[in-house]
Amino acid sequence: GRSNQDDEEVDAEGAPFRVAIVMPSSTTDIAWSQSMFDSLTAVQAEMGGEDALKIAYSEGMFRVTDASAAIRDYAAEGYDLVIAHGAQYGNSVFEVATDFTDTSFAWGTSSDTGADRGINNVFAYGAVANEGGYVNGVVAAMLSENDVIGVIGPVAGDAKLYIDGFVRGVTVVKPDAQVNISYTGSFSDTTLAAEAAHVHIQAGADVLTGSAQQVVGAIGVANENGVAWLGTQSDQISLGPDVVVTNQIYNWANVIADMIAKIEAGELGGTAYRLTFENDGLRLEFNESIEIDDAVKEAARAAIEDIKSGAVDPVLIEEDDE
Amino acid sequence: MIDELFTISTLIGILHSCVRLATPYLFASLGETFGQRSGVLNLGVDGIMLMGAFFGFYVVFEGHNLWVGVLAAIAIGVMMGLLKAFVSVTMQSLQGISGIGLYLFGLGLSSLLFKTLIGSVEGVSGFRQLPIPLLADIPGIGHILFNHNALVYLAYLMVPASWFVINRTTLGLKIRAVGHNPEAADTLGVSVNGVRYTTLMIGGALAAVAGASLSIGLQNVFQENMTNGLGFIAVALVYFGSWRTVGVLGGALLFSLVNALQLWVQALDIPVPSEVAVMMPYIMTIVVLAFTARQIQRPAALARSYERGE
Amino acid sequence: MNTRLFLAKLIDVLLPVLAMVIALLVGVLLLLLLGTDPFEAYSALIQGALGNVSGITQTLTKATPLLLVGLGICIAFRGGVINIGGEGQIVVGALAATAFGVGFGNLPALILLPLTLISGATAGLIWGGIPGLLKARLGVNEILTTVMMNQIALRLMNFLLRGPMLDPEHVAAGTSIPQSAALPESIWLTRLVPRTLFHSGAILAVLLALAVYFLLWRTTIGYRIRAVGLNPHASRYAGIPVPKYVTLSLALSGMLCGLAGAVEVLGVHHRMLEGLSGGYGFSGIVAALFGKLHPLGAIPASALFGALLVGADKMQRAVQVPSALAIALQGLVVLFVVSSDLYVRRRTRRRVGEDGSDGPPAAEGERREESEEERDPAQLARGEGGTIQAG
Amino acid sequence: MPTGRRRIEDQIVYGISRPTGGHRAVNFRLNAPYVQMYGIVKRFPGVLACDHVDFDVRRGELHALLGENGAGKSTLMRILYGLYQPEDGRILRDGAEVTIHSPTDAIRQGIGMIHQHFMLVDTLTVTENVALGLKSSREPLLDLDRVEDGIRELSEAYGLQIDPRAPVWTLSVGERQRVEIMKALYRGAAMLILDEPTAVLTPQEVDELFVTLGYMKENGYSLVLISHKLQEILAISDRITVLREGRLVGTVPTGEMSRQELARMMVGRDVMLERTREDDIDVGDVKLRLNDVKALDVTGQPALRGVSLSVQEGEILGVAGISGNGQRELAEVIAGLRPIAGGSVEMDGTPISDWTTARRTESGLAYIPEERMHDGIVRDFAVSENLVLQEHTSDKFSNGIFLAFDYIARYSRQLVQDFYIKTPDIRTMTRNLSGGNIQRLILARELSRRPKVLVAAQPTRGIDIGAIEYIYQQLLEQRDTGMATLLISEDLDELLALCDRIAVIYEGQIMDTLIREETTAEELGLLMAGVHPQKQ
Ligand SMILES: Nc1ncnc2c1ncn2[C@@H]1O[C@H](COP(=O)(O)OP(=O)(O)OP(=O)(O)O)[C@@H](O)[C@H]1O
Ligand SMILES: Nc1ncnc2c1ncn2[C@@H]1O[C@H](COP(=O)(O)OP(=O)(O)OP(=O)(O)O)[C@@H](O)[C@H]1O
Ligand SMILES: [Mg+2]
Ligand SMILES: [Mg+2]
Repeated sequence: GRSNQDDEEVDAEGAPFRVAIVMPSSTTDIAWSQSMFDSLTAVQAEMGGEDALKIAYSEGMFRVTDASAAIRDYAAEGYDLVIAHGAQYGNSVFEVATDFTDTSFAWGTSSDTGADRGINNVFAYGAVANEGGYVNGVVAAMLSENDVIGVIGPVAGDAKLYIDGFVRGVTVVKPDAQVNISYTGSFSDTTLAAEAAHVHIQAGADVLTGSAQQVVGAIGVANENGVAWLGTQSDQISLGPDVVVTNQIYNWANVIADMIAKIEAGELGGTAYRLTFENDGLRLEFNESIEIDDAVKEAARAAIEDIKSGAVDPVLIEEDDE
Repeated sequence: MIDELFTISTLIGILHSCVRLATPYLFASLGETFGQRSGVLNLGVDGIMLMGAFFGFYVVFEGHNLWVGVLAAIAIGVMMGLLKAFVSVTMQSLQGISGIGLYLFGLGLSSLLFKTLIGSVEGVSGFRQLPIPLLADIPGIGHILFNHNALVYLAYLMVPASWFVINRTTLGLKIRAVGHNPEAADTLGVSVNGVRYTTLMIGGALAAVAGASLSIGLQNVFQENMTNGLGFIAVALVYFGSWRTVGVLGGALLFSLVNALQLWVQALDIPVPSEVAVMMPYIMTIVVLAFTARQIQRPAALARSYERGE
Repeated sequence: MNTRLFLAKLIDVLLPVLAMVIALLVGVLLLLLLGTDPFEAYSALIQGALGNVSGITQTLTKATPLLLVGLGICIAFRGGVINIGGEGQIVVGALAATAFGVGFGNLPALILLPLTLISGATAGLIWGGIPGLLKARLGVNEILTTVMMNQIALRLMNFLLRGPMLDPEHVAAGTSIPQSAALPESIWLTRLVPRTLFHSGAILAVLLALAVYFLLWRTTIGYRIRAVGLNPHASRYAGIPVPKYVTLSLALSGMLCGLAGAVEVLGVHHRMLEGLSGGYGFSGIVAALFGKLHPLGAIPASALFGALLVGADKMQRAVQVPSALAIALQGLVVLFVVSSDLYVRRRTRRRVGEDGSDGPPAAEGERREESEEERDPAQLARGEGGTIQAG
Repeated sequence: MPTGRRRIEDQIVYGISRPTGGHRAVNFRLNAPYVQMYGIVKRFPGVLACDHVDFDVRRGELHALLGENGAGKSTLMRILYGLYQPEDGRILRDGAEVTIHSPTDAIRQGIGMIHQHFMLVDTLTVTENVALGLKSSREPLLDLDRVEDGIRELSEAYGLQIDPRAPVWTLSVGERQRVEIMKALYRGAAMLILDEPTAVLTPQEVDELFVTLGYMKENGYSLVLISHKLQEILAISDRITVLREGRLVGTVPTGEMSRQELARMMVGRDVMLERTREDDIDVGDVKLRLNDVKALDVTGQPALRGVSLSVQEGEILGVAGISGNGQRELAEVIAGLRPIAGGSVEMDGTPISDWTTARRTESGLAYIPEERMHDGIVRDFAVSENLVLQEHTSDKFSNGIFLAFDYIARYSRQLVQDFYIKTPDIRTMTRNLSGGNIQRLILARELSRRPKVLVAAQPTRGIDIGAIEYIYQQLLEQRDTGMATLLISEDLDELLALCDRIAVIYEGQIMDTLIREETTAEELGLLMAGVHPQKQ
């Protein structure tokens, strides 16, 4: 429904809506950055291409100074919405937002819109990754035959939500299943991630998951060893056509569309979005090219419903902290 | 828990990981050894690795044979070596810095080509596990040493091969001489720059294969900056091995062993904070060298560009 | 000095710039590969770096850490050692500065600010001093140690920013964003141009450049550092404690890098966060080279290289090319500039005769530097040095 | 030994015919010029190193090249060996014009060169050094075994004793030089250039070398010998060419020359060759005393086995000995550069064994190291900077933190004047000075401090007689003002000319200490060889 409105509005004004995004890694990291970039292009397609929605992006802005310069530039160039797609950009966003009060900004991975500090042109958005983590956990537990599951994280403390949710999901189904978590100490060390996968497999794991762009290496290994992989953030099925069973996908499309709508309605910020199964921000995709036990699919769907209905809450799990 | 670490199967697992992990370091470090023995420091290894990783991957991605991929990597590696040679031998530039330039160039270009030619992270089926008949069945050792993919074996074959070239061939003699006293070599009609061009091309080729060993050997995927600075470690390992092929082997194995160990420690969730675990390989390398460092025979002319008296 | 020599030296100074231009021309090939209009791209590059206030301030903001690191690199080179550890030293410097600034936030700014800077510098000094000691005492090669110490520093940061130093507010808010609490506003370095990041750290950096120049060419310590860098043996015979000065040059080098980290925190981010450095350690080496490894040369050099980095980013935005292009271009520029050095050396050598016999004493350093170019490789080599017998 | 002879013949055929590739018999016409150089010009920044120099070498001739430091000897020969390209001039071999662009060309023309600073890769073995750059008989593999055989033959034929398998860094200077000669012979050179070969040799080694050169001459080799030692040149050369400041002074048959005449040709004025010294100086109290000093060498082997000696105020104590018998260690222990393994060193009666080098220097110890290019100066420092290398922290030259530039400049100009250091300017890079001048620089630095004790190791090695005369003069003057000097040298004439007493060191021990007037070169020679004259 929303898209039609947008179309009308666009038609009404003619000039395309201009979005700029600044992201830490590459548009093709098959993780955090790519998930947003793909969503943007999806929205663009839905709205009717270039002349409805103009997208400008700066990738590889891992250096915050550069990102902050980019954000400021985009604002100065009069973009309607400037998306700072990284936690570390917080400072910069608010600093620029106070200088460009009639430009709208969005800050990734946070619920802080600065409203309490009298800033009202900043949106905030984040993913409740532990929901998908939980479901993937359930799936993992059901797939695992020798009840050993391996998790490959980037840096301890990062991807915490996803991993905590995952562990939760596993333990709900198989309380005594063993979840081995190992961190590579980096976001992009594909080599170590790959070896971590090997190690997990040799340590008996028959289901693997992991996060950050480094996992490409691990998926390759899972693929070679025919061990199930559960993806997250962005679509990883293409990497492991035979082993990626499920994939939690961040679908920012609605968030973006909604922000656009609000902005055009003159509301420049203040909302904090959270991707959930509930609002279709999180999606669990099954790999169609391999056939998956219906019981598993069923359990996954059930888990999702439970989460939607609030029957289970995968969020609060401070105690079982590694 | 902790006792699991000392079960036979785990130890075998650790060593198996170690042997495999060492692969890229071996290729790259041996390559760098050639260059440094002839007196050229190349800090650009990581850039060359990335180029090798990409071209190896791209060729395979385009549906060609894996070995064609390796050849492609070698080809690009030789070219990168030539570039480095031109800059630091012919143009006699500061070698430490030209290496950084080469690194940036390789890093950027590989990513650029990746974006334009492929566009998204894709998988290929690379070199598969190739258990060596009979040998692989030896209990323990068999799995540790003889149950890897072809490139892993190749990496280890490169150790004696490099040793042989450096110590048993006329080229090797020239390399050692040029690296230690270019003036002397020159007065005997050895082309100092010629030798250095050669070693840099060899080094480039090996570095590129190191990259390929990741993209079509161990991970079967290409991603921007997938080496993640591995090449710099490789250079460091040459110092660790004090310019001897065997020493380099030792360095690569030590570094990989500690890495494998820390991965296992985590995987078996033995109560060691992962923050500490991930630092261990780097700390250990320094510590071990600090305790073993002796009057090493470094190529006296290392990183010094050569020009005749006038 | 006579005008001919002056012109000659002017050309020497301009050669790197020329090389840079040629590199960018080669870069046109890459742009064509991407199907972008090179002219548009490069005008965006220049516009972005120097076209307007925002561009210029961005350039200078970027130049500040580059200059500080570059100065550190100069000292290391003169001392005959290579410091590839800038990256790690920046990080620990930033961490220490933040920890101190936040921890003692209640001190009066007049005391807190200098102490914060000092703690950053000290951390860098230690992080650089360790490789120094290891080299001087145990003959552990500094390339190896500095490379490793970079990795250790990064992992240390990852740990601290997610644990001990994590911003309490974020912990409360449940959004555990890996960044520290903010430093007290009272010690933020003043922004020289409103609505930009350009801060007074730049002035500090320039002053330090002068200081380093004096250190190296006017003080006994600098004299010793250079002597040890050029000939450890003769230095020993002259009674200079070589190991001490090897350690010192790496430590000082690290100190300046650590300071760079502290200044980034105090001037730009006002807190410690991931992605504070991301490559300044290497870019600084390049900047130092552009400046002919001379502290004063490093000033324009870092500005130039800063402009390149900023302009390249702007180009990415303007013509929408992958960030990789910017990196590749940097690589080309470095390769060309480093090569152009040969001609400077040749020209210099041809002038040796005149050089001996002219120029006011004030030109000492400069003259030295000039003739020193031809042997920086030798220094580098010595930097490689296996071991130096202690005492 | 007839077999030996035969081999030599083979060798010569090989030697002379290979360069041209043809199979000429051994019927070379003695006295026919092998190489001729006409109007050679070579310019270096700031110096005209060779200014239209003519030079020729005949077959079977030993032609000596003589001249002050920086006269252009090395340069002229480096041009002939293809290391430098002349700006002008022609080179003929066997009467035919040739162009020599590189050492390879030179080798092809049958020209070999023994460089003043050896061109050896000391991490490699002797055989490897010889094989380097040669085509192997089984490319791409090495054929070291064959090369080794070749070396053994040649060393037998020419009395060049070397172990082909020894790594070069383990060899003595003399042995290294033999390796250099071996390299040339093995490559079938017909002509050999030796740049100051004797500067670094012990008397015994010099004799051995001359024997070898003798053989080679007999067999029709053309030899060029650069040396600063007139008596040597007069002893073995056939003709002498003298250069001065890049210009040819003249070429003369040796027979007609005396040392005096040669000296005049070289320096352009009369040189006092016989140093007479008034002996009525009153030696004061002991300035430097070594008690049973022990020390190890680099390899950890004992190098000094309990050396005791003392030098008094106003005395020059010579230390004679064949190099490698502990002289280097002796000097370094006194200078504080080598840890002392036993015994004690006293200066002015106070033990200084545990003092730093710096402290010793401050309290009046001066040191002229043997390896001056390596240890004495920073090649890439300006002359002025090198002149204050020890003292830059003293309050004369700095206020502790900042260097006193203008004073250093004035001071340096003064020294350059006083010590006749040939340099365009005090800011010139020291590496651009010739060795003789570098030695003057070091001497200026050390003596101008008016030290109480001077340790001088081989102070005149490789220095032209003009400079030597000057250095002797300086040493004696300082002695007269009360400086205690320890003069380590292998040149017996030098010791006998300068010293009050001479201690002979052999295998890290002092064989005996003799009063100059009461000893002879022969006695010293025996002691240096470890023999006690009276005991036989
Ligand atoms: N490569 C060079 N670059 C610059 N100047 C040089 C070079 N080689 C020689 N010279 C200068 O040329 C002059 C002649 O040097 P050369 O080595 O021929 O003297 P020499 O006769 O060998 O002196 P010595 O007796 O000390 O060996 C000297 O002034 C020297 O400083
Ligand atoms: N690359 C160079 N640049 C400048 N001057 C040089 C260079 N090489 C040699 N020289 C000068 O030419 C002179 C001749 O060189 P050589 O190697 O023969 O030293 P030398 O003067 O003979 O020293 P010594 O007398 O101690 O043997 C050197 O003393 C040095 O001053
Ligand atoms: Mg000479
Ligand atoms: Mg000489």
